[in-house]
Amino acid sequence: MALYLIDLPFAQVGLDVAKRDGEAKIVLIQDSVYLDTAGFENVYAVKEDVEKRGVAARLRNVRVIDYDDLVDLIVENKVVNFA
Amino acid sequence: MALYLIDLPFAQVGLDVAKRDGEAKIVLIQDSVYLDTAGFENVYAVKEDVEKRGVAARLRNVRVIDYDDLVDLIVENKVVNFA
Amino acid sequence: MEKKILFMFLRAPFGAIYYTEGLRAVVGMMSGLDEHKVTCVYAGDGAYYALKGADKGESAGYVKTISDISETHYYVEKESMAERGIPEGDVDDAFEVISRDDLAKLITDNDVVFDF
Amino acid sequence: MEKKILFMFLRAPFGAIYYTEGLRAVVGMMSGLDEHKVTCVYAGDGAYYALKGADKGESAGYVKTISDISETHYYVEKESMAERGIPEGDVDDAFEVISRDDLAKLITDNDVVFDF
Amino acid sequence: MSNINFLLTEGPFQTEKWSTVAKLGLAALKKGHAVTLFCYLDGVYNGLSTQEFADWEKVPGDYFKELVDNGAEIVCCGICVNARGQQSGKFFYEGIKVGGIPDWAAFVGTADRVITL
Amino acid sequence: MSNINFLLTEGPFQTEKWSTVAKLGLAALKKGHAVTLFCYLDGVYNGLSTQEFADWEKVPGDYFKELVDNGAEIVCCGICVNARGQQSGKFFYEGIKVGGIPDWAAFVGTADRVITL
Repeated sequence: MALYLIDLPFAQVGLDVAKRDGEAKIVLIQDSVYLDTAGFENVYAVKEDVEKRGVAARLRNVRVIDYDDLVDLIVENKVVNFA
Repeated sequence: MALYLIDLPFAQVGLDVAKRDGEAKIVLIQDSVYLDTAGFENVYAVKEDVEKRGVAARLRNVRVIDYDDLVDLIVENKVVNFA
Repeated sequence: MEKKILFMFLRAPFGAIYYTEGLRAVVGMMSGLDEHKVTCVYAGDGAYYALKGADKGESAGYVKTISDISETHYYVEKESMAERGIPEGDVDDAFEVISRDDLAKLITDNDVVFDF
Repeated sequence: MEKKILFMFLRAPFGAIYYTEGLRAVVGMMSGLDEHKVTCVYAGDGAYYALKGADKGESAGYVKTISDISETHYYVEKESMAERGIPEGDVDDAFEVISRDDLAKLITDNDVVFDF
Repeated sequence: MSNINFLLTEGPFQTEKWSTVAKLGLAALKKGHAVTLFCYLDGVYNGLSTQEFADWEKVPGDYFKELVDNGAEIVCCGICVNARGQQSGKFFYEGIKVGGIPDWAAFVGTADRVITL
Repeated sequence: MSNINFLLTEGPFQTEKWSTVAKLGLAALKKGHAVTLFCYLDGVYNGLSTQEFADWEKVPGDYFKELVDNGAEIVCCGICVNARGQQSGKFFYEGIKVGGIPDWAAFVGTADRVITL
């Protein structure tokens, strides 16, 4: 039931922990948008980070959000930091 | 025939490239002293970095050297930076 | 308001300073007006800090201060140890080995989760 | 003395600034009195820079300046691409795909090897 | 409305963490949330008013000034500031304070959400 | 005797790269080698004379002063210095110069070995 804020260096542990949370929401920021998050249901990625890296087409089943959306997600969910 | 200066973040590529150099010398600095370098013949690790991390007993077939030794190695060999 | 805070130490000591500045932060969190309750867990490359011979020199003072304030648990995560070839016998007595499932539970049980 | 310099870009763009400050350095190396000869190779997480859609905005100026000074090769390493799930079709035309063996050869052929 | 506390431990330019903090913080302020920020370790360099970089229209410091101007409370770790030779923050933007971890602990105490970057 | 050039792109405190550069550089100087150092990106913070950290007997800046005192030539990237708000290096130790990448390119040109940290 938490929101996992993930960046690349801590992604391996972070995603593996999030797997144990049936209602996990994953937010990919900065270099973690390169990652393959197949198998997760609720994955978000920050638009600015996605566009800069040219990975929009690589993302599967990921909702691209802006900072306004991310603020709402943060306010609505407990945040677990892996960023 | 080169000296590969390796730290943790670039170690995976660095060691794999060094494997292709039959006469590679590997120098582990800072957090790379945690790594397993089984399969390499000429591996060195910086004493200060080893002692601080308490990994002396974990190192196999690695020569622990001080900065004076490292200067000599650097002067005697072409240096390839993966640190 | 008093909070339950989980400090996750995820970076390799000692190449980056987070291993000790994170503990400085733990002291500060515990000793403020709110008297937050802190738990420490070492995972990812942070697991190396639990090695028996690792130099706790710089961070030892914080560990002592922390134990003076209140009983604090130091956990190290088994899966991270396995991935790095750290056998349980190499782990310092101050650390209790837990599983990744336990880490997930700690995250659930704490109000705030820091990554250091 | 003119040297042959290999710039290895190993860090992920754009979370760290090395992708563009490394190219600033390339320009400087080529335009000094010694007129060093530079080759660029992208490996490890640096391989992501070769993705077709990646924003070359900030670094594009350096790429242009570099090409004005002399023909410069930009290589991206196949093994790093494979490890990161980057198919050849996703690579920008400016980059030539080479193998890790080729990277080892580039290292041998250059006088100086920088990691960026 | 919520109270969001940020922890920033990296400096300007070298990495992009400052950018996510600044943009997310500004978005939160515009939605009416309260924002506090504790700058720790290299994070303290972000408060400098003296950054000059012709390549960028705005330097990181400008964003942190904007955070303060929009109501964010920013405190930098004084030990970190002086360790890094930044002389008690004498060149920081006005409104960016130098304090200690107790200030951060208080931020965390009042925060509904804590984000570390 | 050899000429060794170092490139340092990380700052003091946050990581240990400065320490390896300083200790390796001093060892090289004592063996009679020539040492040059180019501080790039966050590496430029190492030259500050204003670092104060009671926990440590010596701060990173002390080591860089020692390098200069023992004959090392140190140049910091001016663009990086000003971007990071360090005002043309006005608080750097005397002898630590502010220059440009051409200085570094010249160091590389005369160096027998180049080390990046």
